Parts: sequence; structure tokens; C-alpha cells
Amino acid sequence: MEGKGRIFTEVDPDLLRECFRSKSKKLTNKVTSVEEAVRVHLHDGDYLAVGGFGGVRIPTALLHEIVRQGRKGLGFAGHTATHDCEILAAGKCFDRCDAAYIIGLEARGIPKMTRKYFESGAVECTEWTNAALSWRLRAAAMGISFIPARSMLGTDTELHSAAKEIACPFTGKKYLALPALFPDVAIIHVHEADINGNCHIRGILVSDQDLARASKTVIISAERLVPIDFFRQDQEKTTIPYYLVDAVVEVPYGSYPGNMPYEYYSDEEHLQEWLTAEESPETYQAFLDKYLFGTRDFSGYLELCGGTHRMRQLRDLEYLRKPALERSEGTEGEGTD
Amino acid sequence: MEGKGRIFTEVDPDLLRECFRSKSKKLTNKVTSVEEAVRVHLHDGDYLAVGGFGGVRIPTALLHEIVRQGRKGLGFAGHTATHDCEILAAGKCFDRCDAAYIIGLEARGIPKMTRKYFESGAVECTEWTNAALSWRLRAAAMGISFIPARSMLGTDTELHSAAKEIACPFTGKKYLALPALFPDVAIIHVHEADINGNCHIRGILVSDQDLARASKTVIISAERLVPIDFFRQDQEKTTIPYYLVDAVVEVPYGSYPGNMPYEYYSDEEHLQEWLTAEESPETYQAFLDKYLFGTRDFSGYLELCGGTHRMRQLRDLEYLRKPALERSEGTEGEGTD
Amino acid sequence: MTTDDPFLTRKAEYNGMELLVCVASRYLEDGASVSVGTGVPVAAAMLAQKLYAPNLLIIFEAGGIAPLLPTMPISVGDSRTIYKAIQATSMTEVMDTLARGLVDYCFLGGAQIDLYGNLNSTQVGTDYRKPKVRFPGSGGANDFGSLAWRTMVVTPQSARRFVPKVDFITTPGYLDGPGSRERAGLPPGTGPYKVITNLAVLGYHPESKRMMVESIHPGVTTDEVRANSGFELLVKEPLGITDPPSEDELRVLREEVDPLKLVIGREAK
Amino acid sequence: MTTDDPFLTRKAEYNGMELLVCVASRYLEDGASVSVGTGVPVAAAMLAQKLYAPNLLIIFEAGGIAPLLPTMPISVGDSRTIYKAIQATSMTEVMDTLARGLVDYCFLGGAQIDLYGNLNSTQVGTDYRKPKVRFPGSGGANDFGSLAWRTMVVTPQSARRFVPKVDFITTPGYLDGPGSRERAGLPPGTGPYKVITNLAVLGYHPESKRMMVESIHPGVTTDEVRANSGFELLVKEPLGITDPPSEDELRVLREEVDPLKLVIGREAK
Repeated sequence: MEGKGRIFTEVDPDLLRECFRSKSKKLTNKVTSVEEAVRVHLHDGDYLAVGGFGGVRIPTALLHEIVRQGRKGLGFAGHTATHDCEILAAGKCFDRCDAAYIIGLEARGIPKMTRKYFESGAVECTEWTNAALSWRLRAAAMGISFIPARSMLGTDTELHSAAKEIACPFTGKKYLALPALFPDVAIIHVHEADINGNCHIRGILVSDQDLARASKTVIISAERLVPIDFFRQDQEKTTIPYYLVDAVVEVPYGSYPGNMPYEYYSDEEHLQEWLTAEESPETYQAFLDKYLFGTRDFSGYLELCGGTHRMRQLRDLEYLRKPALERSEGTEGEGTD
Repeated sequence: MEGKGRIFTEVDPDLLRECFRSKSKKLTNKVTSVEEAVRVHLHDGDYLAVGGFGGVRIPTALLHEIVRQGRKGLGFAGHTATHDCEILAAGKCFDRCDAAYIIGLEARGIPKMTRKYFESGAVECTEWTNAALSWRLRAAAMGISFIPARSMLGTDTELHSAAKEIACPFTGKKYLALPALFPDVAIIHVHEADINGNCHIRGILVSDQDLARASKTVIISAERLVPIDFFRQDQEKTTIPYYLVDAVVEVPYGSYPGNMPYEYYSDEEHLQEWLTAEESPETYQAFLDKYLFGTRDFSGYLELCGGTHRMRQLRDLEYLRKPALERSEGTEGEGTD
Repeated sequence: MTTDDPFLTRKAEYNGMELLVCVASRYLEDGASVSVGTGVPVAAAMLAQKLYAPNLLIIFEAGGIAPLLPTMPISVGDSRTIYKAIQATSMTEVMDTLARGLVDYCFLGGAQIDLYGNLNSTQVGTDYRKPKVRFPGSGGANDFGSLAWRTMVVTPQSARRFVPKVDFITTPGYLDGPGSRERAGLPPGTGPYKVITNLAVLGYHPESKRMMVESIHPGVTTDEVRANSGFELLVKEPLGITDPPSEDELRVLREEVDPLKLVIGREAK
Repeated sequence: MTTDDPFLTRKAEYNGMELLVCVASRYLEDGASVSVGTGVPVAAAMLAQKLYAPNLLIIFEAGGIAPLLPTMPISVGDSRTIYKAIQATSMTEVMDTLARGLVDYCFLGGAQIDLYGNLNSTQVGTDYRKPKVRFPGSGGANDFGSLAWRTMVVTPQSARRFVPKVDFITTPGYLDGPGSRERAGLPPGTGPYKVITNLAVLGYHPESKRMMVESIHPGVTTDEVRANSGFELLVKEPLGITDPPSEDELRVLREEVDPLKLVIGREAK
């Protein structure tokens, strides 16, 4: 069998080698603004991949800015894409998608307008699985144009993928050759970064180490900027090395309303409000006008959503603590942050 | 072109899946002695792979014990194998070898008796490169029987490998298919382990994450045992998870005379003494009788090599400190450990 | 599974979700590994850990390995899935682990399931470019259904969901029947294991690989089970009656596993 | 490379190893990446960093990335290679990085080199099963020679080492000449770049891919360079004379890079 789907990205590793060759390996200040990072590095028609896990450690500020700047015709890696997919669909930003997990918000439900966008025919999909996209990114990270795998075989998922069946030259066993996935741009939210682009991620990595390696351009948003010695003093902290990164922005609470492990939990109420707003085009437009288009930047969005008070609650939730107001001052070891 | 060399290990991933399936995923006490770990888990004829980088973070205690127990007919992964190769060659333990880097001690020189062992015809070699063995282990870690790569092409290294040329089904480009490498037994030295086998490695990993995943049986030696909460409280510490591990031994200075990053530097004088001893069969036999066969266990070897005094010097070297004796007590922040 | 359980006298003591969780938990033995999603599967795995399988290795596809779950996760990648975990790794490494044969059980769901256990979570309608309804797609489901040793499905049962042929095979069951997984190239020995519904526990006939009722839940009739399937269900002889939740199971489930009733407070249908 | 340097008056001011290190260092530009081994290459990279290329990215194949080298490493995997490094990763990831085209320069050596820059570090003799002398083999050399953009060789020069055909091609140079790397499947644009010996700097003819003398070191004659090669060397016209080490280079090399004379205290042959 041979998948009938289209490959949306370049797979020739030699073209990618030329591209990676031209990247500077200098330690330089790459700090910029969210607005500029998106304006300079992401163009209409580019293929975009988003780090994190849909509603966990997502670069929300960058995603909102992509919509606000009206980026169109993007390719999109639907690799457990949940709230990130929802945001980009709100802007009708993409028109082709490698679909492993799209539309849905896991157990929370399926947003109607986002689903409609996919059902409308406006988005050309090629089917994959979570593992397939992970392995496609790994192939790219390895500088090879394909990698053998054993899932998808025998299914319609395979039929609507762009994979091809091959035989192992040693065992004769059947494999699916997955084409490498080299995104044009990756946007990844991390816990700490320095000005050069060295990054520290805590908790689950999903595919972000490989994603940073596989992408032609990498934009990082970080909860906080740290000095380079943060990494030089403990190399276990370097999840992504600087020479892969093109731009760095500092965005506290940058994954909100997503969960940022060890920092703050997801805002389920706001996600529910978003989901409910998608019930009709009218309610959705009003919602988007208020939260997305009516705000100049991400800090405006955070304010609309409850500001520092709400963030404090989400931090309490993350740490499984009683709400701050219920805590008597001075009696808790954890303090009040 | 098709490599003329032999594949020394099973490549059928389904046989390996059956093997991995039978491993228990229980958290149980796997602590044992060096003697028992080798006796129970490594058998004549097994294929052995050694963690670390030849003279860096090597499981010396386990290597000595393999020689002392007279294990024979092993297969051996010569993946930048330097002092580890030298020890096993001293015991004539292996008779086949995947050779990427063997015999030599990097810039230190080439030990004569070890070289002679390889030149004698007693060892059947298949040629590879460091990357090829790394990628073969990664293929095994991925549960696939082959992986495409672009080195070795066009050389005698390829001709004497066991790789096969294939074409990429997407680009038509030529690749070398490398067969997965599933060792029977891996021995790996780590900084910290708990009784269940969770392991923390600091500094360079070489291929040890994949090696632990690829091997049917994994024996860990650790500088020190720590409680399981060491890992549960900070998951960044878990380099190797417990369910991959079969036996754990605690061996302080277990990489000596190799370098253990952040712990102690290599003992270049002792390595030089070993190298010099290899000048003739007689001097070598005397050396081995004294250091290897004349000692009951690794602590006896450490004593012969200068004991705690020497270890203290190597720790000073590692930390680029003046020797302890030259330090005036109480004036150095680092103290006396 | 025994048939002599006085289920009628206990009928009011548990709801449908509690039954699903308790029944599912019994299939997970100590020392096994299981990949779980949110909802019933994670509740079942937690219950199993507390009652029968203290050493059950719980794996989340996004990277969480062996957490001490403090509460139900909302996402299979959220903070709860790595709370005091042994490891927080990558999805890639979890999928590698799966491919190497280290995952014994997985739990999956779908909008449709057919008589060979094939699952559809991609779309309603057979025109791929113009689906009647689009769903999220495979996620990791196809990977687990392809590479885990035993696939369990926990699902509400209805004739709309249990169809003779799914519109889209997202995740492989036994595909077209005996031998077809092997012909497709999937690893031998893997495949559908149990389907646990609000009405019954179903398995697969060892030769024909067709779905087969193994036990019906207390208070349910065979006709009901049949009526709620769009294809003919084989029925095991003798047919068992599912053991209802024990008091121990219910207590631990309600007090320790899901005190906030996030799962067991929902409707079983 | 200029020919007007009064090298004779400086002749005693540096030794052969110092010359090798200084010359090699000049080929590494700022913002480039280089994979180095122990000895001359690491000294050259350190010198380049201190003089011309503060942002030279130094990579060690065992996993050390961008360390602040406090002293010469003894092994390419030892503690020094990760001292205050940006990253301590795996060999696998370094090799991936190499394969993706992120390594600009590498330094290699070998027991034999031929007119196309092919290197032998595996054996003397052509019978693989019964070598006359066995060497360590490729290590990472073949990988770097295959996948780095530019391969540099620093080696003593003699007719025994510079042979018409190496006994064993461990690491690819231009193989059989023009086009043969491409035919073998190696990535385009890669290959041998410079050979720096105790006598001269050599490059490769752009069309024929044959080794060609580009400049001879101060005090060395073209005849000497030719006599110390087992194959006919092309000679660039006009032939340059290698710039001898500058006072700056020598000072930094001796005082900062290698104060213990671990490299520059050795014999150049």
C-alpha cells in the first residue's frame, strides 16, 4: 500500500543541510518581542509546528499573535494539537495539516467552529498518528529523509497518510517508511531560556527536542530569561542548545490557559468558556473580538482573564494547595510566592 | 554495495519484543554483588556492550569480574572501546567484535598485547563507525530492525560492515541500511542508582540511554545508591528508568582508572603503567597477575593502586584543585570532602 | 466471572461508570504495564494499583511514567501525569518503548467499532475529503492498537457505535479477520483483547477473531446486548455474568481514586 | 599566505608543533562549528577562539558542546570537554547534528592518506582477515569525513604515509576522484579541504580533486615536500609560503592554550 496523502514539506535532506549550514553558531542576543518574532520569522505559506501537548506547555502568546497578524495559508503539524489548533483555526491561519490529533480538546469536548473549519474542505489533511509525527521529526533531526515504523499498517490511517510500504533488507519484514518532517518554523514554550536561545524544559518533552532540531527556524517563548551560567553550571538543564534557536521572547504565563508543569495549572473555566463560545458563529466572533482581536498583546489577554489573581489560583491548583485566601499567613512553608 | 561482514546479534524485532515482554515492570530490589551480577547475568557466548566512552564512565569493576570469572566467546561492541576493550582482551573474553574504535587508548597510544589479540585472528571483526553503532542502538531502542544512514558509503569500512545499500522511497537517494543492534547484556556505570534500577548519569551520555533500551539484560554499577525519591522528586534525574534494569551494584570509584565526570579524573599514571606492561607477554602476565587475578575484588584493586589517598588526588584533579596536601586547612571553601 | 452472584440485591449500590471502572481494573495484573488515557482507563489503572496490582506500571503517551497520581488528570500530558513520577520523558521515547514490546495493555475508544475490533475515531462518512463529521483522528490510538500486546476498549454500547464495518479504520483491530494483522505487517501476538461496555464484557473468538460476548452485566439480558450491536455478536457458551463491583472496589474507587466524582459522576452512556 | 615574510630571522622562535597549531587555527572562522579531537586540533580550535573566532562552536563527538576548556582534554569524552559547557549530550545527538549539516569543520588523521584524501586508520595490509598491523578503525572519523562540510587533516608528512592508494579506505576523501563521493551517496558539497603537515599546507585541485601543495612552510623546499610523498603532488602556481606563527599567536598559544606544553612540547614528526 502507498499512502494517498500529500507530503507538505521538503524531504530532501541535502536541501535542509544547506539551510542548516547557513545558520550562525554565534552566541548572540536573540531576544525580541512577540510581535517582531512572528512578523520577522513566520510568513504566509510557511509550515508551522507547535511545541508542547495541545493544552500543556503551549506558546499561547505566539499563537495569538499569529492570528492577530493574520497569517494565512500555513501548513500545520497536528501533533496532539488541541487548544493550539483551536487558536489557529480561529484565525483560519492554515490550509493544510498533518493530522494526528486535531480539533478535539481531549476529554473536554470538541469545539464546533474548529471542527467546522476542518469539515468545510478549507483544510487539506494527510493522516498520521502521534508516533508517526514524533518519528518523522526524529528522522528530520537525524538528517535522513525517511525512517521505518510499524504502526498505521493495514488501516485507513495508512491509506490517507503519505507513507510508503518497504521491506527490511535484513529480515524481509514489512515496514512503513515515514517521510522526514522538516517544519519551516517551530514555536516552543519553555521554562527558562537565555538570550542566546539555550532552553530548559521541565516535565514531559513530547517531541520538542527533535522538533527544535528538525525545524529551519525556531522561535522560543520562555517563562523567564536566565543568564547563560544557568546552563554552563549545570548542563543537565540544556534541553535545547542555542545554535538551533533564532528568536527568544520572555512571556510569563505564556502557556496560559494551558498548563505549565511546575508553574501553573490549566484554566479549565476559561477553556470551557472558549468551547462554549464555539457553539455558534456569532458567539464565537464576539468571544474572539473580546479576547483575541480586542487585546493588543498577551498581557491584555491575561488581564481580561483575571490577571495576577487568577494566575495565583492556577499556581495553587498546580501545587495542589488550598487557595491562597484560605491559607493563614505565615503558617505554610511554601509561603505566598 | 553490500557489506561482507557478519551481523553478530539477532535483528528480528519480533523475537526481541517477546523478550522485552517477559521483563517484569515491578519495582523490586535488584541490588546484588559484582560477583553475582556477572555470574547470573552474563554467559559464555553472550553479546556484550559496555557503557561510557572507553576510558570515561566505564564499569571497571564489572569488567574485571568478567575477566576473573573467565567468561569466553563473548561478542563485543567496540564502540569507542579503549580501556574497556583492553581489560576484556586481557582475559581473551571475546571472539567477535563490531569494530568502530578498538585497541587504542586515544592519544595515549596502542597497547601491544591487545593489538596482538586482534591481529592473531582470534577475533572476527565487522567494521562500523561510532555513529553507525550509535544509530544501530537507536534502531534497537525504537524496536525496528534497521535504520537508514549516510556515513560509511563508498569506503572499505562499508565493504567490511554488514550494512546494505537501499534507496529512499521518497527521494531516491542512496542510504546505508544499518541493522539494529540488540546486545544480550549491557553493563553501564552511573553516578546514582536506586535499588530498583533507576539511574542518573551526569555529563556525556555517549549512547547509554539507547543502550539500556536496546539490551535484553542491563547491569548497572553505580557510584552510590540513593532512595527512589531522588528520582520521584526530580524526574530530570532519571536517565535510565528502572524497568529496563536487571541488576544493580554499588561500586564507589567504579570507573577507576577511568574518568568519572564530576567525581574523579582518570589515573593517567596507572593507565600508562598498564600500557607499558603490554610491551611483552611476560611483563603483561606479571601485571595482570598482580592487579587483576591477584585481587579478589575491585576494592583490592583500588588498594593496590593507592587507595583513598590516590582517589583523593584524582578528585582534586577532576576539580582542577591544588592537591589536598598543598591546601592549608580551613582556607578553602571546597573543604576536604 | 461467576453466575451465582446475587447482583439483584445490590443493584442500587453502584452506577454504570463505577461498574465499568471496576470491571476494567480487574484485567490489569501486577507487574504489567498499561498505557492509559483520561477518564475510565486512568481510574481503572489507579484502582487496580490500589487493589490488585501495586506494581502496575502506568504510562502516559505524552511522557509521564509511573506517577503517584494525586488526582485525575485532565490531559494525558498534564502535570498530574508526572506527579512524583519515575520519569518525565518524551512522547517519542514512549512510542519507542511501545514499539519494543514493553506495553502490555492499552485502553482505547472510538466513535465506531466493528466485529473485528477495528476502531474509527477519524470521521463519519466514507469520503475522506468531505467527511460528514470529522473527529480528532488517531492521536496515539493507532500506535497503541498496532504495537501494544493487548488492546482494551471501554465504550458505551449501541447499534450506532457497534457497526458491521467502520467508515474509517483509524486503529487496527483484527482488520479483515484471521491473519490479516500479520499480513499487514503488524507485530505478531498483538491485537484486540476485551471490549467493556455498559452492558457486557466482550472478547474475540480465538479462531474467527469475531467479537464475542463473554459475560453480561448484572441485570442485563443477552437480547439487550444483541440489540445494541449493528452486527451479529457471537456469544460464549456458557455465558457468564459479570461480577458486580465488590464493596472493597467501590470503597477504594469512591474514597481514594475518584473522590471528586470526575469519572464516576458521569453518565455511563 | 605571503611570500615576503622574513622567516629566516624568526626560524628559532617556534617549533614544528607550534607552527601546525597556528596554521590550523587560521582556517576556523567566527560563527563556524568544528569537531575536534585531542592534541593539535583542540589546541588549534582554542587558539582560534582566543584570537579570531570567539564564537567558534567546539563540538566533541562524545557529547561535549561548547565547553570553556580549562586545559587540554586527554580523551574526547573526558571531563574537560564538558567544563562549563553549554551542553553535555550524547554521541548519537552529536552524530545527528553532523548529519543535519551543522558541522562546518572537522580534523582527522590517519596512518595513510592518498592523493584523493582518503584516509586509512584501520590496518596495514590489504587482507582484512589477516592485517599486518591493526589500528583502532574509524571511530567517528568516517562519520565526520562523510558528513562534515570540510575535512582538515593535520599530519606528519612522509612517503610512507602519503601513499598512492591507501590499504583500506577507512574514511572517504574524494574516493576515486571527481564525482565519486556523489555516486557513493555522500551528501554533496562535503569532502577534503586542507592537509596541514610539518612541511606544507595542501589543498585539492578544484577539478581533478587531487592533492595540491598550496604553500610551503618557511625554510622548506618544494623538493622536500615532493620527496616526502609517495604520489605526485600537484603544486599551485604561484606557490605561497606559509605565514609563520605571529608573536600574538605564539604568546596566546604558549601562555593560554597550552602552558603545560602537552601538545607543543611534542615532536612535530
